[in-house]
Amino acid sequence: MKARIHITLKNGVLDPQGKAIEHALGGLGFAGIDGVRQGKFIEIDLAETDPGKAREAADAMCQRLLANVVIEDYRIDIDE
Amino acid sequence: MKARIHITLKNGVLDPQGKAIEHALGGLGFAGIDGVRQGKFIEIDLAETDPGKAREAADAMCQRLLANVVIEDYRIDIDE
Amino acid sequence: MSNITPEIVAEHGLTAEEYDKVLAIMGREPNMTELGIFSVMWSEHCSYKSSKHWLKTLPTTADWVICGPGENAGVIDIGDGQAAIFKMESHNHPSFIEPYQGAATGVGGILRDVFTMGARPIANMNALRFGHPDDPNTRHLVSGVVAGIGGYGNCIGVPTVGGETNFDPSYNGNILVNAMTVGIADRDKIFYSAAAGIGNAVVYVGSKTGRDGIHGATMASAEFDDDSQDKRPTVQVGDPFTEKLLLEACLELMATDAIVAIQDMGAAGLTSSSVEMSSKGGVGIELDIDEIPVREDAMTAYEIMLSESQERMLMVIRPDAEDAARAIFEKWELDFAVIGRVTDTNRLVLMEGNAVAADIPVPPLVENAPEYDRPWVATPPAGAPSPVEIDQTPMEILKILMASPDLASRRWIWEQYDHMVMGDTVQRPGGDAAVVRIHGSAKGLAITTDCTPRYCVADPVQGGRQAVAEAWRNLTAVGATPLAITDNMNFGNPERPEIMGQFVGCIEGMVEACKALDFPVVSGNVSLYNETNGSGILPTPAIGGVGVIDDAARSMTIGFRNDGDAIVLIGETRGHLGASLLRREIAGKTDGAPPPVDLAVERKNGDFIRARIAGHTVTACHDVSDGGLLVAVAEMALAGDLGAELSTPDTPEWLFGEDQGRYVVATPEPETLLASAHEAGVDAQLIGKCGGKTLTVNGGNSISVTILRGVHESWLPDFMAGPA
Amino acid sequence: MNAAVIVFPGSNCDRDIQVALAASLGSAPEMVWHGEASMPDVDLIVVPGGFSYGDYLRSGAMAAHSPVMREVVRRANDGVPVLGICNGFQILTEAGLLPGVLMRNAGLRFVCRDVDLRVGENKSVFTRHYDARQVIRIPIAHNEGNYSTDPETLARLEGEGRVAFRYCDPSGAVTDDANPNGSLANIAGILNENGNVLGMMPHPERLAEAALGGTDGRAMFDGLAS
Ligand SMILES: Nc1ncnc2c1ncn2[C@@H]1O[C@H](COP(=O)(O)OP(=O)(O)O)[C@@H](O)[C@H]1O
Ligand SMILES: [Mg+2]
Repeated sequence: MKARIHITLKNGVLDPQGKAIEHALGGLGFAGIDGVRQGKFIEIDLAETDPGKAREAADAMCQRLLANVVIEDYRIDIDE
Repeated sequence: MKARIHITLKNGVLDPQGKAIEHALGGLGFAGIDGVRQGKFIEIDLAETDPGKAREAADAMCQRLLANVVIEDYRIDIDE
Repeated sequence: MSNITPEIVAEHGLTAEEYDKVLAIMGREPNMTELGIFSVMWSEHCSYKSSKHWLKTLPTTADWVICGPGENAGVIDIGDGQAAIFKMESHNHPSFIEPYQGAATGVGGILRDVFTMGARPIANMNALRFGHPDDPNTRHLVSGVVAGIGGYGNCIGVPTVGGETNFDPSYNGNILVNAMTVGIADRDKIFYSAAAGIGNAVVYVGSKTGRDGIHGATMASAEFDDDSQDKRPTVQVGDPFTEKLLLEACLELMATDAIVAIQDMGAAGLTSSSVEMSSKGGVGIELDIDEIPVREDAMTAYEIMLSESQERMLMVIRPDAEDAARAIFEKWELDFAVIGRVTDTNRLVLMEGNAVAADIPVPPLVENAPEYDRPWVATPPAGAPSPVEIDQTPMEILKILMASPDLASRRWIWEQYDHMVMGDTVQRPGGDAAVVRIHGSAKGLAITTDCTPRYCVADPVQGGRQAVAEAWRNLTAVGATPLAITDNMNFGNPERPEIMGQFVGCIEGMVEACKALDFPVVSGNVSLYNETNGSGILPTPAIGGVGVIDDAARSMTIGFRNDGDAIVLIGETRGHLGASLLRREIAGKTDGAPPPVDLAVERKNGDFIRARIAGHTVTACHDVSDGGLLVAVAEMALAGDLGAELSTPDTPEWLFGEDQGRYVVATPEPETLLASAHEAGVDAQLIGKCGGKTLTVNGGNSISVTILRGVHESWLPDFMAGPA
Repeated sequence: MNAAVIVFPGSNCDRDIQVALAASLGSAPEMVWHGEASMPDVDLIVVPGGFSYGDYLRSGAMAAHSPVMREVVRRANDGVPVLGICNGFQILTEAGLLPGVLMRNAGLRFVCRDVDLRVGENKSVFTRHYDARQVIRIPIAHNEGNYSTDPETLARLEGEGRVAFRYCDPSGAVTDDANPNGSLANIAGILNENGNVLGMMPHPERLAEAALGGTDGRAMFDGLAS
């Protein structure tokens, strides 16, 4: 079973990479960009077969290591 | 309109980060992990209102800047 | 019916004649794995088939040379029971295709070449050549290459202390990324690759093997064309963190006596490393494919043998030491697998279960490798330079030159490199040579890389001499005794006689200079086929020089120090403007012969300078190179943030001529200096004195040091700030 | 006075700080491998610079979970001085010993160069050999030194005099131009509430010897020694 985890900066936390990307896209002539945010996307293959248990595990992983909950939010999707 | 872009390493391309994360999760006592891959998740707010045009723009951005198409694949979702 | 069609042979980069040799050696048709092994071993990159004939002419010996070309890196004796181990290597094609990873894995590869021999790397250098700044690709390539070199070197914690960077349209489709590593080992604890001890375990350590860079070695030997994009999947990703662990684990194991032989897996990975070890040791090696740690499922023997996955090593271990060795690699959390044995058959045998996946006699695979004496034509003499009309004042010219792509400050580059980690960097980037102290001692190594491709294309022989001489000069200018060089020969397609002629000419010039300066070649690398759609790069024999200085803290620097010090020019000024930077940047011409290098004078002047630095009679020293005298003085003023007043003829020839074998020094005691120069028969003249905030020629034409700094520092950052 | 230096996989300034400490303390510090759950009794713990775990995921995140870090946190809470330099600073924030985070440099490039720093208060064991507001020159070498935290925390840091170092110009003025990485309020180093834990991005161990171009870093180690 696969856990697909999106880790994004909390609203209000400024995002230097996003800013720089936005700037660079502007430099390349892309217009009409109102904002860019960069986050992480982590895919984990789990031996676990029970979706509930898999989500619990993934959640624990985010809390302990994957996300810095001071500045980051995370979202977990489990697909069989 | 929002472009949500997932950038992931092509199959077979070494993912040192994923490898290290998998290892660290093991060290924290998480069992049953068969693999970890880390990618990027980029959200872009676009003034564009036509989904087709927005996707085209996002695709051009990936090709020119966001993705390293030599080693990365990308997926674009447009939500109104 | 045959499985190996002429097409398959061609895809493997082998000619029909070469394939006939394969058939003769095998006495039968090879299987795909065997063909793959021949193809990488006989690729230009691994076999040096076009260059070997000429490389043999390079001087490679001196009392202080412990190991010359042929091993993973060169080894020289630096006294106190220690040895310096160094080499330079190219990662040109991969860096063009994927600048970050290409450059990063280039650094990783050269680091392994050095620590395989038992050395702890203490410094990295990088010699870079990019296309014209206006080429749409250049900015992207500079940014990726520099980030990649920094990304790898910074992470593993080896300081990147210097290099060189040029821009020229000839590199538009073929940038050059040459990385150099210098390491230190005890001279009685150097490790070689010759396998020995029938029955000893062959051990694989480091990262797992994936489908990375398969056919990278053959790709590195193939001319580019417009569909090179298809070759992209061969790009490998570097893992500097794993390399750091591998470095520490190897050095820890090397402190014991467990290792019989060790060889890194570079280009052509497991193939070249196992062939190397068996051929050097005059033994056979049998490998069990199923024991090799792999990253992906269903990898074939062919893929495993040709994979160029990074951060891997092959070792032969003493039987009694296996457990201790395994424990060390487990501590560092790296794979450690016994994948085979040393045999007495002189054959490389691959077993897949009970089936034989490949069985090749090693001696003919190595000794009968193709070697070509390719036809060549000498480069026609450049002739007398055409006149250059100049209407700018000297300072206007200086301003243009100091802000030109080849002379502008490289700060934007070296600030992305950790050049201080390891705590022994005495001279940081920005001077003539980097000086890195040998840990725990006062002694230091001076390191530089040099080559002037515009000279090499105008006259390969003079260009080859000049590259070696400038490296020797840069080491001398910091007060070091030059000891030896490594080289990286970057050229176009050797199958074209005029290109081969450039190669032959550069080698000839290098041979002369190495002999005259007692500056042997101890390692090197050749990169050919740097050509896109039939147009080759400027011939670029990059030279990496290493010297030693007893008291690193007393090494000489280029910055003017004291108001009132006299400025003395050492070496004769004839005003040579052929192939000069002035000609190119101001007159828009590139014609004319390059300045000749008189090796006897070169040596006399250099030895004189070194003695003065040792005697503490000079307070600053800088060699005169690109852009000539006024540029050299300007660089000294900028480095010391102190102006100067020159009283010299103010002709372009005098101020911007690029005559060789010259140095500018500052000294509080000019009379003594001039007297000793006279005694030594060295050409020397007083040309001015340090002081003030401006640079002035003959009391008239002048420019403020601050303005000069502005233009010199801003070109590269401004260029890089342009659209991605 | 005896010290311990924690060594993680990927640490690469461990030897540098070892040399600098030995010079000031008169005795070489103990090097403690990250896997150890225990640590000798020491009067100072240093978490060195480098790229622990390659800076993968988030710099400092994986090292913060090493067994030895539990012990480091315990000692810190008992008042033992703990110094985190560069990657060590990142590790201490990830371990919760210091507030805030170190994000990617605003310029998105690794920066290695000498910078001018303005010392804050000089009450802590780390800064006592500097004058308050003294301007010193120390090198930085990092990709992720862009300090960030919430307004409340910033207010507390400022109010309690816990900003140990700020990027400034040679005259001591704290300007945007003098800020090499976009750090909030030009913050280069901060202290915990009790003043016994210091995290800083610059590398004092790199300019603690004249032969290397400067000695402004030395006073920190001399101060710790006395
Ligand atoms: N790619 C680079 N990386 C690091 N330092 C560099 C690089 N290119 C140039 N430099 C540094 O810039 C300075 C000037 O380079 P260069 O003009 O080639 O010196 P020289 O003329 O003495 O050979 C040298 O100190 C050199 O080490
Ligand atoms: Mg020079």
